[in-house]
Amino acid sequence: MVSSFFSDILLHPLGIYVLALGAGFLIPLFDRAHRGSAVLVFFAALAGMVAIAGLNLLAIVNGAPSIDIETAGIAPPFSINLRFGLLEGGFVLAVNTAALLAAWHCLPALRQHASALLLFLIMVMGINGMIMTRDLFNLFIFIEITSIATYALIGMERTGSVLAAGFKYIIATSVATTFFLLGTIFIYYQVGTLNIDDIIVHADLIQGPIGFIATLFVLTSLLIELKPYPANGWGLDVYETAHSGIASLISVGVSAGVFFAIYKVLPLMDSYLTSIAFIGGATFLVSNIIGLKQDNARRLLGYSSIGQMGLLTLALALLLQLEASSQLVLVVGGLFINHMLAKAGLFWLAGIIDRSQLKDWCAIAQRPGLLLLLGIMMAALIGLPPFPGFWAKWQLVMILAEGGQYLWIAVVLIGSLLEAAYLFRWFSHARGTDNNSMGDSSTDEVPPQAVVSLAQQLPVAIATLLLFVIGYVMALAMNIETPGMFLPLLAGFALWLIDGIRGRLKALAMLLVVGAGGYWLTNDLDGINRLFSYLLVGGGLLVSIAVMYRNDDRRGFYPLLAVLLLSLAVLLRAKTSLEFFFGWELMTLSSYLLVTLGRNGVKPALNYLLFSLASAYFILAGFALAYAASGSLLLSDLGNSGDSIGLIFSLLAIGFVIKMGGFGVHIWLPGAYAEADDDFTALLSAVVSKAGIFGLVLIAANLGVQSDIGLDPTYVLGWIGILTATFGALMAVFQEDIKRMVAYSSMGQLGYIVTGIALMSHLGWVSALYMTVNHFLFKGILFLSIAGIVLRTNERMMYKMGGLIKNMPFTFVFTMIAIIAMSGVPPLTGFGGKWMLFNALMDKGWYFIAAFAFFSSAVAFLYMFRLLQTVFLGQRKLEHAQLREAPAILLAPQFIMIAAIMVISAYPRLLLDPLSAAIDPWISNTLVWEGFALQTQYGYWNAPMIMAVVGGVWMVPLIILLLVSLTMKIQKVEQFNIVYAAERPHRPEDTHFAYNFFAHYDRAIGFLVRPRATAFWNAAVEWSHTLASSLRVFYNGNGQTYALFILMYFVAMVLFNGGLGS
Amino acid sequence: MSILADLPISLIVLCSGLGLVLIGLWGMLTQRNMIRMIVGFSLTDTGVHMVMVSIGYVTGGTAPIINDAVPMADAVNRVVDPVPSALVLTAIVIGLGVTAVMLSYAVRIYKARKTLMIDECTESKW
Amino acid sequence: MIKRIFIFLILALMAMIFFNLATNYSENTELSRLGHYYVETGPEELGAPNLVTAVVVTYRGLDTLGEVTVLFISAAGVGLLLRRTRRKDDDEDLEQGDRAEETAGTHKPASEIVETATELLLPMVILFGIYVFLNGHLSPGGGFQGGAIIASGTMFLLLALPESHISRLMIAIIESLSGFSYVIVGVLGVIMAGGFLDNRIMDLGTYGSLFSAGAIPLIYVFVGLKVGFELSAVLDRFRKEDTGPL
Amino acid sequence: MIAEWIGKIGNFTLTLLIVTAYGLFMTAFIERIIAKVQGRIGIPYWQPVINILKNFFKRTAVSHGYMFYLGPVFRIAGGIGTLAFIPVIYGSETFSNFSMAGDLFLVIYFMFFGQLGMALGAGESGHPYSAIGIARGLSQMTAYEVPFALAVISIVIQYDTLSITEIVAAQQGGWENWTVFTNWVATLAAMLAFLGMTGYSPFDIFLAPQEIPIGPPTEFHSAYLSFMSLNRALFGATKLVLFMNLFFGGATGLLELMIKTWLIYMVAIVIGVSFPRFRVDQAIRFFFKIPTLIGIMSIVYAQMMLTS
Repeated sequence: MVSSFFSDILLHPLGIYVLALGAGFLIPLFDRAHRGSAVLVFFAALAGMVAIAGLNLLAIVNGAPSIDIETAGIAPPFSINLRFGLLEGGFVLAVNTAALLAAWHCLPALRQHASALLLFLIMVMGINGMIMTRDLFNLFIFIEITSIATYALIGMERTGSVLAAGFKYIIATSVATTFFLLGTIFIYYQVGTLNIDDIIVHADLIQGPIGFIATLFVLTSLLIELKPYPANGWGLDVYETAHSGIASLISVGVSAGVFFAIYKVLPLMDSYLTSIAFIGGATFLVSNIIGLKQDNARRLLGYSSIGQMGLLTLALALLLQLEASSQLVLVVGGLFINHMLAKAGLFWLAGIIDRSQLKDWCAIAQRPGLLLLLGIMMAALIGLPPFPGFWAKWQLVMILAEGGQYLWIAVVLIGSLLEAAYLFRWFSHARGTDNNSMGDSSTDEVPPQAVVSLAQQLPVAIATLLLFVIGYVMALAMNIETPGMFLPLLAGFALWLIDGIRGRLKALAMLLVVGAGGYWLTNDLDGINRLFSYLLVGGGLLVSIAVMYRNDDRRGFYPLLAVLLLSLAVLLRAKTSLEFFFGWELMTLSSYLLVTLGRNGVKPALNYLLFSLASAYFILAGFALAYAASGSLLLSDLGNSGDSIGLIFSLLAIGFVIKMGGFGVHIWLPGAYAEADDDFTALLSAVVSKAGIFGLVLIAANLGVQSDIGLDPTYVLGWIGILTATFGALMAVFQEDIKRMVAYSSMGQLGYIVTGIALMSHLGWVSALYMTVNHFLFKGILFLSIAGIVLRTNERMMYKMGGLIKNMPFTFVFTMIAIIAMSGVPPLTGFGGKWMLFNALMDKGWYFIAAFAFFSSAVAFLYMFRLLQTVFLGQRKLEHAQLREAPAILLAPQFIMIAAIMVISAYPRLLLDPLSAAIDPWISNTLVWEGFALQTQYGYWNAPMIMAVVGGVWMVPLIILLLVSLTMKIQKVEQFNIVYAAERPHRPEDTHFAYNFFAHYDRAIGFLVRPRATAFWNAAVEWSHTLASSLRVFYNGNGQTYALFILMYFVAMVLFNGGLGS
Repeated sequence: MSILADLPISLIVLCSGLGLVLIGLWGMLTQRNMIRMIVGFSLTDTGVHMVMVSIGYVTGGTAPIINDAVPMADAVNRVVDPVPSALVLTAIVIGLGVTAVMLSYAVRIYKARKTLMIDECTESKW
Repeated sequence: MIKRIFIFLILALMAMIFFNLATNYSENTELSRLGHYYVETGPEELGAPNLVTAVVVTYRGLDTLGEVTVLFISAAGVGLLLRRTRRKDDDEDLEQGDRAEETAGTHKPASEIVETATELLLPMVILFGIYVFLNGHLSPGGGFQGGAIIASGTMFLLLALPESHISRLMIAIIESLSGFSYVIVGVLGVIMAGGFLDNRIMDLGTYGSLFSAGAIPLIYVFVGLKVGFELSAVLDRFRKEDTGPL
Repeated sequence: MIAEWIGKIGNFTLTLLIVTAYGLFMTAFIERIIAKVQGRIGIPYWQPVINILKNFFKRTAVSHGYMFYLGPVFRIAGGIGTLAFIPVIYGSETFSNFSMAGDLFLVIYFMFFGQLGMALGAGESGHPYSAIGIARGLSQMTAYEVPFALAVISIVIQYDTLSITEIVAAQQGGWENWTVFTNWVATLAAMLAFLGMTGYSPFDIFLAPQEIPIGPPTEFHSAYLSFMSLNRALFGATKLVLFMNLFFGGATGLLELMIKTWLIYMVAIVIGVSFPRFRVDQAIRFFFKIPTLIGIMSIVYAQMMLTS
């Protein structure tokens, strides 16, 4: 008896109701006896509801049939029945878990009043009922139970604004449910039953105008409950004002219930799927646009919530339309659980931090734990790996592509990008706009920091944990190679655990972890991937040695760096486009966070992230099209994409080019490079940018060459590359900030590589890869040198330096060699790249591109000279007289790279042979060697001989001069001893010609580089804000207007779907 | 009047119900006073209840109570549909619950801001 | 003004939709499938002559449990909203408002006729309420109706004797216990009969007698009590806007 | 192997001496022409040699640092190296230098070598005028590079090779085969670029030879200056040889070499004495207009008319 009581009642899904109602009814009594006991009963009931849902779901997952709960001992349709199947179970478990956490979160408020406790409990039960019931009218009851409990809980804090918002909410939802009731009764009128399954069976009875209107009423009122644009102002007000715990439950719980209700009645709505998708899509897009202009954190979450529900609706409708309901669990379930945990977590965070304006969120700038939680939630929300949203979005886009729904793909991706924009703008505020990690100005006031206890963070932390766990489970379901793909995260986590120890020790640990992990991930690669693994992982490690030059705390830096470097390894290891994209996004996220760690890195990092995400979405779209065309996720199958190959190539190429800072979409680059930590800039430029090149090579290899179709996009790509090179160089010329200058230079140099790849010829690719290696070497050296300079001078403006050759001779020599290697002046490595590129261009007949290449490499001399002149040469500032050479740990990697430059300069064959071999699988070798001389159709290049001749002609005058010097009296003179009209300059500033160095050049052709791209993107931002303003005029705060919109929705739905006729 | 008399009784109830719904909606949308809006809601709600009742009507039927007046054997042809009646009962109670909560909101709003005008409660917007 | 026109326009469109509903409506000439089943088998199956009650309590028992819950939570919600501000840290305006209300003076006493009538009628009203819910399975009426009648008695009382004291404790205990008992009866249905809220846990008894139709009268007693006291509590809270503990 | 190298070095040294001497002669020659135009007598022909020797053997020197010291070395290495990669006389093993190491592209890029090193040396002197001069020179260089590059591309299209020797070979067999006649558009563009390259008026503001202490060599003196003067002569002659090879059929003998280069040089000199000086931004804009347009036309011309 007792055991059957447990198994039949309590552990049965029915037990959820029994527990909730029993406890709910008794809580007032317990409360009278003892407040604590009521709280205990409350939690016991909630926990029980979680446990019941969990155990039953587990059983179903393990193969048990779904549970049908019949009431009254009479079979449906004559009685009400409930169902607990896989989807129901998932939703119920998720909702109850979230509710349990939310209850913990708002316990301080709830425990004030026993009625709040019972209302909360019954609200959760109501949501459970909405999910499980199979009866249309019973659904109405559960909706109302949930609604009334919600109304009461909203008003729990009785301030004026909450009450006003709550009243609007009541008016709106009660109008909607009224129509639901009308629809229900008319459906009953036609079908004669209320059981949903039974109605579906007899759906043919629903006909004529009555059937049409009744169905639309039911559907529209449910949709209204999901707060579609523009009939959703009431929801936003509540999200903004209600207690965060309640708002979170409305956002994730109530919405989940309504959403599931829609899912249940959808079989009746086949002909309206397009409308539903449209409503969902419009809501998703518009709320994310409006979110851009929102400054209130809670209201922002409201927009995000509404947007996410729109996305869910869109996904549901489209999946059913495309008859992909087998993917519902993965896509809709994944999106839902992701939204639920992340959004609830954000609401809770907003509650415990309690700052309404976004700009006040700098109150957690010094709270790394909270920042981490905030960042994770946001990353999850916009669908970054490894969270469930990532997998779900991927799968959704794939299915949409298969179904040819390109417009919807665009909507999903654009909406996600917008959402990322405002969420991470928020994160930027929280991160604090200005963090002096160098510790140079301690006078900056730290805003008062939020005080948050661990207990308050607990629900958020659990939600985070669940996000990871579910993400991992979904990864398993998607057949991702585990644990390999998750290694970056594991490594990051491990390093995060030891983040408390001393700086250099952490750095060492990081290097070891990355070394071991990188080896493990990449040691079985071959071909071009292996080559890139040397560059990305090996090179990354080499440059990373330099991070040890700082011994300060650098919270979060090392774990993130490990994630970044290992995610590059993951990228190389990827066999499928999904794995590639996984690694790509992981790289994006970790590098974004690393940039925010820089001195003023937060704002540029946001730009960086947004452009990176845009790039990622182009890539995603490209992969999706490829999947649709070839039916395979394997990267090696990219080429089997038939007719759409040109489009796929274009999309992917756009994605990679954005990531490399291509012409017009480069504006993120200088800021991110300049403001990132100095050693990390070296990694960004020398290593991370190569990921884009790898991607480009990958698609060029798999798409461009394997297929016989001529690819016009490559010609465009060639031009993009060379224009990037030209304008990168031109813009670098006019920079005063040393890091910005070299950043633009980096952009320009990558442009050549893009052009090289675009050539689609063996020589072009060899030149591109050769330049890639070279770029790694010289940019690594340059940025590490700069790190040393900035470390010593604490200055980034070049005109404030000068004469540092005396203090930092090694740095100067390294920089000079790097610059010669970059410039393309023989005999160093740069020449080989340019020579091969030029030959390949001539071979291909791209003459004007070749002319541009000439011009841009000439322009490059300007900034290269300026770098050396204004920093190292000229007059030294008086305050710099005592500076020391850069730390040895910074110089060591530079020295290794210098050595590599020298070796490759003399014997390029050492590098070219493996490069050529790696390309062989796609394009057969066209390199002709005569001894050490490389022959092409046009010319020849004998590197060792050039090296010898140049060495000779350089050594001879040197020796002569040295000999002459022996006979001369060489007088070493002081700094100011110059021919200066027989005067001695007073200050170095007077005679150090550095500021606005190329003013005349600016006068001549400066008009070419006026920041048009920046202006364009600013205008785009401006425009989107204007759009947001005009889209949100509907939210005038008046409850009656909101109610009017709801009525309009009904009318519009009827008119849109067929009008009043028939 | 003869036209009305010819109409089925349930249709008249139905139309009145729908009319009531519209009147109630008009009240909710145009009356700025919250109490009046609540009255509007009640009207709408009642209108829906009338519609529900009318749907359950079967021509010539009587109350579905099977006793001496309505013998069991013939019941099927003589009673109205019990289901809408049951539903409307539930719906009434729910409407009552909602109205009660709405009214207590109105009371609280008046206390907090000394006004009942809905268009003066617009501080949350955009 | 423009807004009004707009509202009018929308409502006109809505009216056209409704018109469409009405013109296409034709009165039922026979019972719906569901209704047919209930009328045909209901009396035998559940033993309740009043088929509406049979539907309400058993066939759609879950609805009714929900309905009771709705009433319960709206009472709780009203209590939560109208609770007296006790803590100093609540909104300043709120507190002043409350005080103003308290000092607004006492209610005008009701006339003697009302007072006397109340004293005379109140017991009868309550008795009638009890009659209605006890006979819910036999005749028109039931738990809700009976509860509402009892509550109207309370209304009487409050109108006539505004200062009269209604025991919160009693309300709470009866409310809670009757609700809990309802759930227990429902659960017993699973254990002893066909399913949750099955009324056949008790003997169906003689068709048409008071103690018949299984657990329906029992359930209606709980529902009646619960509804009556809950509605009374709601009324009471609107009177004083103060609940103290629930 | 070693003998072969010694032979090559020997041959190259010979070429180097001849070209240097010729360059010095030309330097004096232009000074004299300018003087004649301005109504002066001018310097004797050996004056440049005397200047170099005088400076070379000065007893004292001032150094501003190691890069200052290395600057002239880079500079002259750039001059010598450029010559080393150009075959001077067609068909002569003796005068082919090290042109087997690289092609036209190598030469063009190696021309920067000396400029860069020089610029660095001048920079370390700490004199603002040096830096200004270099900034101007580099800017102007980017401008005349454009028509020059376009012209070079045009002739590469025309001859389908980057090898200077083969370009010269293709122009053999009569004056009508010279590039200047077969591809006059490219030659025109290149000659306009040549004006900027030589650094004579009107494109001489970065050197500003008339003003006293302006330009990159401001702080250089003694042996440093002699290296630089030597290079100026050598480098100027080297560029003439390059242009002769590319556009004027090359030379099969020393005499032909001298006549042709002399004539090419005269173009620069005649224009130089006839026009006043451009400001540097004017000069840059000038090169980006007509010469660039001609350069573009030369490519179109080569593509349409000169390829089958």
